[in-house]
Amino acid sequence: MAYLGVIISMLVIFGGLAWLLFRSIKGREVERRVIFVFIFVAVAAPILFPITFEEHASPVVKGLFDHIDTLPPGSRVLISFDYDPAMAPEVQPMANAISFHCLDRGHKVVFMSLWATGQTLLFNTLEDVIRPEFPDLIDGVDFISTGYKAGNEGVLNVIVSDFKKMFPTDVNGVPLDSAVIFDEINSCADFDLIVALGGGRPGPKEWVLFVGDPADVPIGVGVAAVVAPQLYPYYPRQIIGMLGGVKGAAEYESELAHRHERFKNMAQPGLKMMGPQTLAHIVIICFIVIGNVAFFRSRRREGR
Amino acid sequence: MRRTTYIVVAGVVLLFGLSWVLHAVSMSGEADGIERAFMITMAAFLTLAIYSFLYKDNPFYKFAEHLYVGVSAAYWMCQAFWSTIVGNLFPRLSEGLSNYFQQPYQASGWNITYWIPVILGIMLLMRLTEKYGWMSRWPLAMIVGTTAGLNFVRYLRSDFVVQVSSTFMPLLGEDPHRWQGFGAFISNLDLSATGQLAAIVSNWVIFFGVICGIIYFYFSKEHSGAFGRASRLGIWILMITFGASFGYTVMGRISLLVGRITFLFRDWLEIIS
Amino acid sequence: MKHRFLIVGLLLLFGLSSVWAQTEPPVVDSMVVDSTELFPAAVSDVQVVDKPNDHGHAVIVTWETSADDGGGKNNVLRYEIFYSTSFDGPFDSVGAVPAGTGEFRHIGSKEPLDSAFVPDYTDLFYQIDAVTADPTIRTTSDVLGPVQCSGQWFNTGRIPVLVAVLIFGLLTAFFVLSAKRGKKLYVRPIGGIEAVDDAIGRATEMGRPILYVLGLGSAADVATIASFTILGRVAKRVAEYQTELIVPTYDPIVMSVAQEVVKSSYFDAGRPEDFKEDCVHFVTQSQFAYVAAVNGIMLRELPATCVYMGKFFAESLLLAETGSLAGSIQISGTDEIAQIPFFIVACDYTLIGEELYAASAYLGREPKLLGSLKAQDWAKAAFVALAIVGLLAANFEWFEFTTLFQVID
Amino acid sequence: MRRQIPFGLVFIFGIFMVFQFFVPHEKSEWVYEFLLDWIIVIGIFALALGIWSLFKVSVEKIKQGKEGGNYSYITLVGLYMMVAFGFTQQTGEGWGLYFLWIMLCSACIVSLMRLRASTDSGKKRMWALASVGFLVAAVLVAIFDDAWAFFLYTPEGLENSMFEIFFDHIMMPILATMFSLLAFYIASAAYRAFRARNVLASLLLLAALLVMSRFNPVIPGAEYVANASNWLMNVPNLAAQRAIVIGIGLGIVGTALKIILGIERGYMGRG
Repeated sequence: MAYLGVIISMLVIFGGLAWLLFRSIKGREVERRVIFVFIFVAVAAPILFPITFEEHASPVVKGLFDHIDTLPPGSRVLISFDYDPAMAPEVQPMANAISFHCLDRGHKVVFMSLWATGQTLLFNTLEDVIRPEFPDLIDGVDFISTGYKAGNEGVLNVIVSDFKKMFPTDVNGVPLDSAVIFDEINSCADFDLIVALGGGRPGPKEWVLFVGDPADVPIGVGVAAVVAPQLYPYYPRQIIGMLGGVKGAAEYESELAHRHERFKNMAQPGLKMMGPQTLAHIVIICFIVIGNVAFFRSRRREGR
Repeated sequence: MRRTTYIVVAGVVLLFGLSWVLHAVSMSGEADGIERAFMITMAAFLTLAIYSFLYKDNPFYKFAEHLYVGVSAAYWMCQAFWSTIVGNLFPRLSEGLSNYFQQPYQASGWNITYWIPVILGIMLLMRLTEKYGWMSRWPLAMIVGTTAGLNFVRYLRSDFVVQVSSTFMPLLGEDPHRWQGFGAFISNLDLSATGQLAAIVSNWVIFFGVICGIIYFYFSKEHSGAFGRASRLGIWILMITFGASFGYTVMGRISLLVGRITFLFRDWLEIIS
Repeated sequence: MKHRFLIVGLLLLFGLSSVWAQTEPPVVDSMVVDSTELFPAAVSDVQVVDKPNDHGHAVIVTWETSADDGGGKNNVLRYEIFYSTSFDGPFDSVGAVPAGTGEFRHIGSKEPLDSAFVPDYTDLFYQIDAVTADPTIRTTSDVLGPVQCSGQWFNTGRIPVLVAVLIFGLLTAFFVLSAKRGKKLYVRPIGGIEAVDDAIGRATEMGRPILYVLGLGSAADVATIASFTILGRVAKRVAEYQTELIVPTYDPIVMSVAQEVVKSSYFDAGRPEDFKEDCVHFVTQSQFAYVAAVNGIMLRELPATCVYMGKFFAESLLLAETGSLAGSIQISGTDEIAQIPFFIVACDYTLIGEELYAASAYLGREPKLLGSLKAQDWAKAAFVALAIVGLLAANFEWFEFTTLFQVID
Repeated sequence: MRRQIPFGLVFIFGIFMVFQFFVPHEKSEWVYEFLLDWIIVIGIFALALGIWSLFKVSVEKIKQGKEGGNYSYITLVGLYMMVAFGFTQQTGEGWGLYFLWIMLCSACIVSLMRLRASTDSGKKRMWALASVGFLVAAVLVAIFDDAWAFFLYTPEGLENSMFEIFFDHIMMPILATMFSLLAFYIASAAYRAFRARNVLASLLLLAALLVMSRFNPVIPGAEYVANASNWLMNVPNLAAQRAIVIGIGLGIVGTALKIILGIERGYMGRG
């Protein structure tokens, strides 16, 4: 059923575009409302019938993926959720995929947040990924959530040398001293990898400057698309890998689905969101081409 | 014409009612399900009313537009009243007034000066009279003067003095991407931020791009000869970046549409989960 | 005599004890010894000064990093800074900086009730801890101080701006005066400016109104003020041609100013009786509600010409596309960089950034208004010259020049 | 004289702000903060002007009998209802006669509008009577209904569930939908305008195509396209932005200086 929908909508979109191209070769312009219909279909069809495209992880994304994949099981990873609901559509898919990947590889994961709004989103990831996918893992042994702590960069300055000073207990009020996972973790320097998700301030940039550089811990980041160009200069010296926007999330998910059988059957929101994006971009590009064809036709006719 | 209008309106009203009833039935187990069903239907109706503008102007769009204008004007009015007048002004004007509005009085010897903006504000309202209309220019002069002074120094600093110093850059790259001879240069043609090409060529492009762009904005000299060519290059660079930022923005706009269509399909029609 | 014995005795004891200490291994918990060895060297050469060029309530603390930071035992991870209002304490922590840093700016609050309040004209004392990975292992420096902080009456860090203000002011004054004396100032043709007059003529021919949108700026935004001048010009033409003008506004103050401007333009054109105040009206102070209303006006009134001048945000493309649907000639100008691409794509003429201000000066039709344009051009020429010199300076590492332009806060 | 005083004020306030920039002392900062506070307060008063203009224009539309003039009722009733929600709040379990009261007040507003719009005196009298009648009824309902109350002194109204519902289910959907119209318009604008008419248009077109094709799953070398578009956004974009920023900055500085010195007077009208 879903396949039928995909085929029909693809036929409608590309058949229609071909017909419009044919018309424009004859020198006819496309009406504005026709363009609107095409955009609507291109966005709505992938939402109704999940149309996904093959994504190939670019080296920037692969850098982070391979690092997580090659760390020996039992390595300690810190994931920080420094974003708000406005950024969540882009960043949450990354958070879920990276959390899944780390836990699936058997790493010990500590979740935290520097943004008050991040704690709810962090809770969502725990509910969506860990509860259903890893019911055997034990809170405090295999993973732990320390929740949100106010203080922005100040928090980073402290946890770089003493984690428990800033986070004496986990999010449920259990002292970190009694958590097995924290037996060998005193400061950020004890982590094998830190993943900073976000895009505002404090965010990935602060993690690099205040923690990554002084404590010499590898840092991977996941950011909203608008911030990505600003973080490029840090790669690959100060950032081992970066996921930029929905596209970065989708690339990570496709890489994960390639290498980890289990992930294939899970929700892949990043890839799903790329469907409308890719189709709509293709449709707009096609319309630009059609417009130019019509333009050159009419100019030739006038030239005669 | 009139008859078709009536038929369409009746059809939409019928569909609205149908959607309300169906939603109410599906939410019958929950508290205030009927109200929520109405609200979801209303939101969907307004969404579609706005989209109908893409076809052409029509009564539904007009309805949504006029409603939105009225409601939003009132919304800002209420917010402004409660946050600025009650929250900020009254606690400074007088103790009695702030007690009346149950706001903590912010005592200070200079609170008397807060009567000045009140008087200026009333002077602004004098516009409504023919005779004292001239008074409204005083508060205006105060606002314009203050912000002109503010903008004068601030922009001179951030958009001129600071920009001068940030245009100073080494054209042969910085460590670790310093010029290492021609062979090394052509062996690393990576456009990502790490390559030597990117580091060195980028500095050249930025430097000459800025200079040519500024020449384009030069008004008191004819753009001819070498000067004209530089100005031409300047506007080319401007156009390239305008094209690039247009292309870059498409993604964000599509995301917005995805959000609305998801609302229609999931919350209203309930055909996806 | 007695003393000599005492001294010799003490020396002997000291010598013996050191021998004993060398031969006998210590019979104490090895952990403690480890940690004594782990204690990093304290920081040295600490200086505390009032932070210059500020409103007071702030102190700068500088120090030489510990010998064990980046060398020696290399175990310092951060420095923690403490302060107190008395020499004997108690000392409160005011912040920490990562290892390798030799400066901390203690910027306090100026509100006496705030917990971070730092008083002016009061003796303050500071201490710095070099902290290792184990926060219990730390070395405290001597108490530093006293230092007093206070506000200054001149910000020396902003001298480059002051120089720029003076030079720019003098240049403007000079060119305005010479324009007043009748000197002709050349201004290169700007695409959109000529279009304005043609577009008004077109509207008259078609018998359709002109829509003028002032954007979302407030009356204090300079872009809006530039737009008022252009509006004045447009309104005068409109009055002469007896066309209709519609000015929906977003901000009530902008509305009342625009009414005033349009009114005086009608006076200037000698047709005060044609002026209708409601042609300039308020819509709402909500971005998209305003757009919805203006879009509605466009499709209902079908203006022959739409002019968008001022500050615009995401609504730029919504307005311009609807305008082109209504078949209007569109002229736009904004200083909001992010929106320029959309106007360029959707409008017939676009004033890019500074061209808006140039157009405003040009359309004001007063030669002295063009004076500042000339000053702006001189500033641009100066920018190019400085950039070239600065480029050479940066390449030949002549840093005295590059630091000249640093505005310090 | 009347004409000169405002320009004097502009000069004084403008020069003060310029000086203030160079004086970091607490005293100068304090005056600066006061001035900014004042501007906000004056702006609030101006809102009354705006609402009055909105009312006047709405009534004018009805008066002229223009097509679609009747929609003005929706604007003003919507405005009134939202304001009413902002100052009232439920006190008991149910809403009582609240909605009747809202209806009565809306009817009163509509009659007032008709009163202003109608021209002949018989109709005027009729609408005047009607509006007084609705007003009295509304006042009676307000007095005798205990289920809800006015909150003119504390912002309970902002938590009125009707206020929130109007915000969440009327304002927000329309706002988000208006915003999302951009997805359609960006496509139609691209189709219409991205044509290789001349060099400038071609450059615009090519840059946009390059950046957009980073989403292309078909063309090989997607990574190079992504890098190139990042480079475009980082490098030429930076150069162009800086050139524009300097131009705009100088434009603002020049215009601000003209305003302070009283050379630019267009914004003040005349008379």
